[in-house]
Amino acid sequence: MIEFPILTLLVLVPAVGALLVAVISKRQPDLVKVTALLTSVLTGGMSLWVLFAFKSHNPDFQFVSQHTWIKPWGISWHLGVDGISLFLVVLTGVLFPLVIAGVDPHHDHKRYLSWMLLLEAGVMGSFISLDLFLFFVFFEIVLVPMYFLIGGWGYDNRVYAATKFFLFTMVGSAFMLVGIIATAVLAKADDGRVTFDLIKIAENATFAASTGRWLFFAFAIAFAVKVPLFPLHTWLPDAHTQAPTGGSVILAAVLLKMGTYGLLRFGVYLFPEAAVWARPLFLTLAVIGVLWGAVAATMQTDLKRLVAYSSVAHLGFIVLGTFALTTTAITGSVLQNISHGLSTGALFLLVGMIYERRHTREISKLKGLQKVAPVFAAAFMVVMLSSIGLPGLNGFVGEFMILIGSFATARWWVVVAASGVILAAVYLLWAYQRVFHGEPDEDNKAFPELRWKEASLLLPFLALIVFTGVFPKPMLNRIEPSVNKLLDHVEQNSDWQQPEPLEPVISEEGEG
Amino acid sequence: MELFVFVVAGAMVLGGAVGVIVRSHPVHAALSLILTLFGVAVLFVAQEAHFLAAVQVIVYAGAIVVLFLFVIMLLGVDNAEDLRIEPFKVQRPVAVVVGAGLLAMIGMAIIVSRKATVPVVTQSQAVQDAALEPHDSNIKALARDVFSDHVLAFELTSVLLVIAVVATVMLARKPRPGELTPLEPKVGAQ
Amino acid sequence: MIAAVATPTTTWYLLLSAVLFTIGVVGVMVRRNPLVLFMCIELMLNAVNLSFVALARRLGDIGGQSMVFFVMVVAAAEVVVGLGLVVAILRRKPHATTDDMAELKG
Amino acid sequence: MGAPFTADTLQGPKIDWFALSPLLVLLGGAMVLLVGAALTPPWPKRWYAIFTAKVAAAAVVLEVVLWHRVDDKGPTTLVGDVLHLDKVGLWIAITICVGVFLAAMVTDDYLRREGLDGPELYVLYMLAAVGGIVMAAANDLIVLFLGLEILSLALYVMAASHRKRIESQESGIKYFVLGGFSSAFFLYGVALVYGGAGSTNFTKIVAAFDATVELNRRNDALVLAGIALLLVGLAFKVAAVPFHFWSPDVYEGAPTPVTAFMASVGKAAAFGAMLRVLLQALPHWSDDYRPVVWLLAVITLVGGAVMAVVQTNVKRMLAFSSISHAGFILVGVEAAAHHGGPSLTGSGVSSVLLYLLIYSVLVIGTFGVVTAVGRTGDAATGLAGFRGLGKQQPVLALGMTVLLLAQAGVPLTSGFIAKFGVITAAVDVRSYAVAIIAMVSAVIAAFLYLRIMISMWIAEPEAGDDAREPVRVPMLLGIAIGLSVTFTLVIGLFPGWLIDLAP
Amino acid sequence: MLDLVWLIPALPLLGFLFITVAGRKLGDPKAGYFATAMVAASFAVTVGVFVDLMSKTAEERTHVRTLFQWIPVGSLKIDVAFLADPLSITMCLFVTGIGTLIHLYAVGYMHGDSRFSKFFLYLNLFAFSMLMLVLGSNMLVTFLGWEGVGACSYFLISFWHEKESAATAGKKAFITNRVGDWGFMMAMFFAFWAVGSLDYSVINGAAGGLTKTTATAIALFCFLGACGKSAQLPLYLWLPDAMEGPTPVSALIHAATMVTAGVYLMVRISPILEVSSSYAPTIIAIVGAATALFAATIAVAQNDIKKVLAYSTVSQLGYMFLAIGSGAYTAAIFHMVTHAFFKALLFLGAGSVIHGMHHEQDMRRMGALRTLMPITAGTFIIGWLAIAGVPPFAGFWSKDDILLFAYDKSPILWLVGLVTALLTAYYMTRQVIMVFYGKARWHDAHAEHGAHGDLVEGARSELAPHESPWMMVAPLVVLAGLSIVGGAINLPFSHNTERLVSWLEPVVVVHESTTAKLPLALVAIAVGLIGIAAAVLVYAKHKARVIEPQILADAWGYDRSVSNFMGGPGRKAFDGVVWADAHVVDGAVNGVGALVSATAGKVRKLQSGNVRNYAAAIGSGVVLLLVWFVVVRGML
Repeated sequence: MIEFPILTLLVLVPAVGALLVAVISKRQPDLVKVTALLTSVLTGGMSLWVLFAFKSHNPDFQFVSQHTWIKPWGISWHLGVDGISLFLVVLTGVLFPLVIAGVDPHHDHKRYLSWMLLLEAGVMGSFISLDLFLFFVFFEIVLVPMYFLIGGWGYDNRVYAATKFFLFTMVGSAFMLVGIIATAVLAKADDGRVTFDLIKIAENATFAASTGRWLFFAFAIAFAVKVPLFPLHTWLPDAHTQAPTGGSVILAAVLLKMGTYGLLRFGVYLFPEAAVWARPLFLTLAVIGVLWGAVAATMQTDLKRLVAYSSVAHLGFIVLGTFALTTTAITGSVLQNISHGLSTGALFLLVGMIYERRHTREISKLKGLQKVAPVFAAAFMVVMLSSIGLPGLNGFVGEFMILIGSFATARWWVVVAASGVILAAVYLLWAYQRVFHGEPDEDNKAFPELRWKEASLLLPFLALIVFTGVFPKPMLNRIEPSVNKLLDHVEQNSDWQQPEPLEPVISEEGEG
Repeated sequence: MELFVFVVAGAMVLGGAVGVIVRSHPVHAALSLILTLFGVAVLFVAQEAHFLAAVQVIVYAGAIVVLFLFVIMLLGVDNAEDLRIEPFKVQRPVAVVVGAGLLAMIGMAIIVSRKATVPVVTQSQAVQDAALEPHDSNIKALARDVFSDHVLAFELTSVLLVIAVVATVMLARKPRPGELTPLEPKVGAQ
Repeated sequence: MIAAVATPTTTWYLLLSAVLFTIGVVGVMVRRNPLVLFMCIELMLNAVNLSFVALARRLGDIGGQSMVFFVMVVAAAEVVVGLGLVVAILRRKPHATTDDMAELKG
Repeated sequence: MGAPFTADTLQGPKIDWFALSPLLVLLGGAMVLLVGAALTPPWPKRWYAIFTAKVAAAAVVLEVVLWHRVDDKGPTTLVGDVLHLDKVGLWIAITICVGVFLAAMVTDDYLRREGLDGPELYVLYMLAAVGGIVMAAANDLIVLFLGLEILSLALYVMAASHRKRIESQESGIKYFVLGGFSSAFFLYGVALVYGGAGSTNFTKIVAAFDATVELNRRNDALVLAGIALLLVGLAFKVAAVPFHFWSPDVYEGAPTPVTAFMASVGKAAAFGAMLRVLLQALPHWSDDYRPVVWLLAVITLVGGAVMAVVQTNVKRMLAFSSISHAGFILVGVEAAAHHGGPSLTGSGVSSVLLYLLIYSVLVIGTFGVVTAVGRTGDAATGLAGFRGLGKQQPVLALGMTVLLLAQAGVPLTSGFIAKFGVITAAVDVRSYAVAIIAMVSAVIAAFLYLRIMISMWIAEPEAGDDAREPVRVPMLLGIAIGLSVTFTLVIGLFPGWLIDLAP
Repeated sequence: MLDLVWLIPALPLLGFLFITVAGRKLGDPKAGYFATAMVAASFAVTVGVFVDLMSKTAEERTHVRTLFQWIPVGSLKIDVAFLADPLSITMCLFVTGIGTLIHLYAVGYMHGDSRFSKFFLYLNLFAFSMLMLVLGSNMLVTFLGWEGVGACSYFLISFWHEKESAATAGKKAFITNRVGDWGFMMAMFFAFWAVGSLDYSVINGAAGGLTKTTATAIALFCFLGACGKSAQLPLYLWLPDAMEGPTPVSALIHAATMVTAGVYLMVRISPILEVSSSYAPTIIAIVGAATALFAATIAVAQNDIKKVLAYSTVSQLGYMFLAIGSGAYTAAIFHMVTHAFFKALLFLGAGSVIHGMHHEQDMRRMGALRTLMPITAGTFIIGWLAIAGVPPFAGFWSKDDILLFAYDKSPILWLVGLVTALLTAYYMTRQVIMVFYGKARWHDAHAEHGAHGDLVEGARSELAPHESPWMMVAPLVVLAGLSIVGGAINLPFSHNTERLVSWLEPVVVVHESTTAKLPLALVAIAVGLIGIAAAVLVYAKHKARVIEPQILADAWGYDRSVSNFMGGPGRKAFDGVVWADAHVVDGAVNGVGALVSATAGKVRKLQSGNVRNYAAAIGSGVVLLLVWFVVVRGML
């Protein structure tokens, strides 16, 4: 049966859009914008369609489409979505139109938009590809548009930042490429001919413990850089600070998730034994990241840099949850991917708006904005609280699930990581106080209030932030089955056993 | 007798060779080259390569060296090169080491393998008959070999010569007036 | 004395050619005049020729000699080209040594 | 009147003329062009280039026909067992002819722009191509040597062919001296191997060593030394560290189209020869030379990449990058050496061939852009010359970007496929270390491509930029670049068929 | 009616949402009345629920109403569910009740403020969060409310954020609370890990099955959380600063409701506390007692009318924890209720005074106000008697109850409690005298202090101190009434009179005190009177020298030293991390780059451009290759 190749279109539509935008003449800027917007909206619509057509409580890959691509190397165009990737796809689909519509690059719109759309295609692809080669292609291709976005539309030190971003990530991918090839070649032994198919390899291939560990690390390095995991995180602040607002939003919201997603999909799924074996290392790095990022964020003088470091901290939580290897924790991580995307994305938007108004991101130069722009301040406050992890907002749900889920299998790490919650309050509230509280000085008196365009851009974010915080159940219903499947796979292929969920013991005599 | 020839010719060869690299004046170097070439020709004869010996004398000693001398005169680059000074301090030590190493290695190889079993070589029929003939067997055999087994190589040499022709046409063509701005001679590193 | 020594074997010739070759190599490294450089290369080629002939004799194979024949042509062609190059460049930079031809570097 | 002189008839080898047709076509073309141009008044604009391109195209067609013949009848050897007619040879022949085809188009306007008249350069292209094809198809060391000399001599002359640029002549003479030097080593190697094996013919050499039951080292010291010297000659031609020193200087000095030709045709032929010599003539010795190739590969990869970092002249950068690429191909050769010969099969060989074809097209395109940017005088090849290209010539800049990304090995470009193939081959034979090193050095190399892209797209314009002569993209050059970009992308997207073809 | 329990928090939430949308339109004072109405409505519902519960037998007085699944994943099944049982409803009653009064009061107090509607928006949000906290049937919903009230107190403390001090105070409150929250989270993790659920019913039910260590861990971590919320040592720091907020806020959040959340939580998990190792309650009792005494001493030397009350609040909360530590959970609740009455009363009175004094908070500039604001004065005095522990006012009974159990626990704790009581009586009397008696010292006040304190535009016109409008006075009167009769809910004469105890019995562990009550009670009364007398002597009759040592005014220098540490070593450490990030971690990255280009720089020197050097290089290469082939492979 031939079903509608929705996933293929998710990749192709933006790609084609990018081409279109590239070929349309410079003299019709409006046409350019419209085309870009339409394609991204179309993609977003399709991603939403995927969301609604997605069967919940179903652990398997859905909308799978598979065609041979490079026959001699056993490479196929193999796409599919499951609970783990579903919401990342949706997030990508929804985010891009917003950014494209809402954030103005100020110059060379044509090139900017075409890079943006190419970026979207790449990101989409890496979230839905189920073929190692294919995944690598997308994972790597994403670098190019991002590089040009940072380099072309960024701020003063953009060249350094862009180059650092490109090379740093590429080093990681270098290892991963060798890892991918080695995996396929070694898996050949078990399954007649060479294949790069993720599922085939994961299900059929068995690696010697040592081999598996090497391969796992080849993959893990690439993802650790992307996440970024301490101590490989230093490209992030530079990239974020120098990137244009749109770039930062995308970078924080979806690009980093390619790392956490990859760890789950290609690290844990392919090499369960190695993943279990490497737990302590990754847990430790994750926790260090949480604290390190938070502390570093506290002392930043550049608002954007502060947010960037907060990302390091948040993603530390996600990695912690991933390697806790319990249903609750991993589900939390997957959820937190989205939450962080929303809240940090929104934060970058707001910071961008501040920059638009004041042409500075220096905290010391801003003061008392709440008095002159209360609505703006309120929006910032909500997003900030979600980032702090206030219950009732999205940030809390994932974080809490990660922590409580990890407590059984990684207690001491959790004990330390939880203190990151305190620090989160420290750096954000302090920054908020310095920027929004107090009497506005001369420069800030004229700070314009939130405009309708900006408000309409932020509204979806705020809505999702609250919704996810109050009623995450529908998401969990779609995520959890896939996570369980993954964990079963892990337990079958390694000596890992996640602690049995305790049955509440009701002792007769209430008091001891 | 053969020993005598070898020693004498060898002396000529080496003497000439050394001359080439120590005589500061290019003309002298060219002349010492001739010496070497003659020595080699003699050794060819000693090795029963009469035809090659002849070619060696005619082509090499005759044509090539003359060409050298001609160019030297043409360009007037017959100024002596001061060999006492060497701008690159390391250059000569390295040269010596490399030379020594090279000689040692190859010499070692040669000596080690002197008792090596000589592989049996099967000549093509034509060449074999030629080798049996009483006189100028060498030339005949050589001719047959060149024109049978190595005919392609022989043809390729022609391509080589065409290139040489084109090269001279391209490089040595006289520049149109004003096409080239002559640069003042730069003094070398010293 | 000399009579005591046996007739020179191929090995002798090979060694001789090795020495000749080495001299050529050293020459290329130490001489600065481009023309002399070419001469040194000629030395090397001759050394090879010598080996070819010697080996041909040891093997009782005429092929070695035809090699030499080809090498000679190559040598000739090389010299022509080389001298062409020298003429071309020395027209621009009279009395230039190889050390003066070091604009391109780094 | 004495006895009548009777020349005894000579039994030459039987010659399969059709199998030689590509060579003959190229030779014929060269002759026609040389003589014709000499005898007739100067041909109209572009005719020399188009003629050369047509000849190359014809050669390609013939090679394709031969390819099918090999498909049917299987590989054979020609002219008394001195030339191969097999897919490896044909593949490289095709690569070379494609190189000539593109290079000719790149050259056309350049010559007019620089006021360098005459068809000689094209003649040399074709003759050099003959040499290259022979190298890659040779089954006899001396034939291979002659091919090598033909190619080299032609290249020396081409390098020096820009009469107005002293750098051009300097590079020519440098190339000549070092080339002669190293080919003398190669020749000595031939002699020693001949001494040890009793022949220069690959088939006979292999037979000789098959005969010797166990390889007695003491016997074969000559051969070993010979192999060492052969390797020197080959390593020099492919510009492997530490035999690479000539290439940056020559690449920079030579006229840009010639540089393109060198980087494509030169490399292809040299690696073809390397495969022949190492795998087909000396399979018994793979254990001896494989470590050397491994080491060469590593230091070439790293050296090329690292040294490129500090360069400021784009031609020089690309020279170092092409050194690094040579390192990649050596990785493939090393992998191929694991499979051993004398039959040229296995993922190693095919990965090398794939890389050669892809890289040739890629590099000609890249240097094509440099040719355009070099502007009159061929001097503006510094990074500064590229500043603001994205604004003045967005299409050209975009094409350059694609080519550079391909050289960096970014997916969806042919460059990635090439690297992927080589790495796969390496991993196939379990040499992970070299694979990792290769990829990491690729990252280092990526830095220099980024630098070029930065100056094209990102760098702020400086005073006097507008005063510069604008960058022109004449038709043929444009077509050549366009073709190479298209090829790059098409192969990047649908490499399957090409990989299937690679023997 | 019970199933409508969700309405209790829902109504304030509704108010919050509505004001968010339409607050500006409603404006001053409609928005205020609307908010008040919402809370009043939820009070009504609460009463309904209360009646409903009363009508049931003791066993059935626990009812859970589940709204929807919140975080259902794996074994973690967390619902948004409300637990209506005597304990929570008791809390709700006074939260909503007093809440209503204070809302009403605020309508008057905040009249004319530029952000009037926003204030009530926050106030309603607070009410909602507080009720979530109280009604939550599992720890996480409680935590939701817990964090919610924290956030609201942050908003409200820094309501006048233009004032640096206000902004800082708000931040301080939030962050200090976060430290406590860490403890709360740990408690949840332990509970879930041990019991597999966060429902109070399950946890408390499973208490018997827990190991001592687990139980202790849960209990103490909860206590850490409580310390944050309820301002106990060492985390009390934020509460005095919180007085930067408008006075109604201080009354509602920082006296009556939020700060008692910790106490509530401890009582909630009292079964766990019961089974934990004996040192856990002891620790709690000691911390409580210590805090009580510590704060009381400080209150003695404060001159800011609100600061005195703030420290007194800390001290009273200490009392409650002393009670919990001594196992007197009902007593704790009892005192919590009465304290809510009279402390709210006192704060509102203080607010009324401040309002009347045009935002003068320094008691040294007051005095003799009883004539000018009689109602305020009268109610305030009632409140004073209540807190001073003078029978039959509410405070006396609850305090007495606590001291009784403290004595059971250990006479030393009892003694500490007693001393605290003495001091309490002393400093409260001091306050009453300074504010309402003596000679008027406020004429000179306005000149330099006009703009001091809460900036309320409307109240700038009049100059002389004046009585406050009805909507401010009315709550005073009501609360005064409650402060008088509040004790009635739990009179120690017989079991029938201990209504609160028997009411809470089903959900709270109840211990019987063995000690004779009367003598202790008499001692307590005596002590209270002595305190009052002493103060009168010092401040009214000026018979004795005033003892207000700087060290006390400076709160034993604790706050200062903490902030010095944060500003000093703490900040240095943070800077250290940043430095390391830039120079070590990133330094390594850039270092690699630098290394590469440095090497390149060196290597490129070899690329000298000289043919002969190149030849030498090739030659060396040749030799090396030969060595490998001829020697290594050939000979060895």
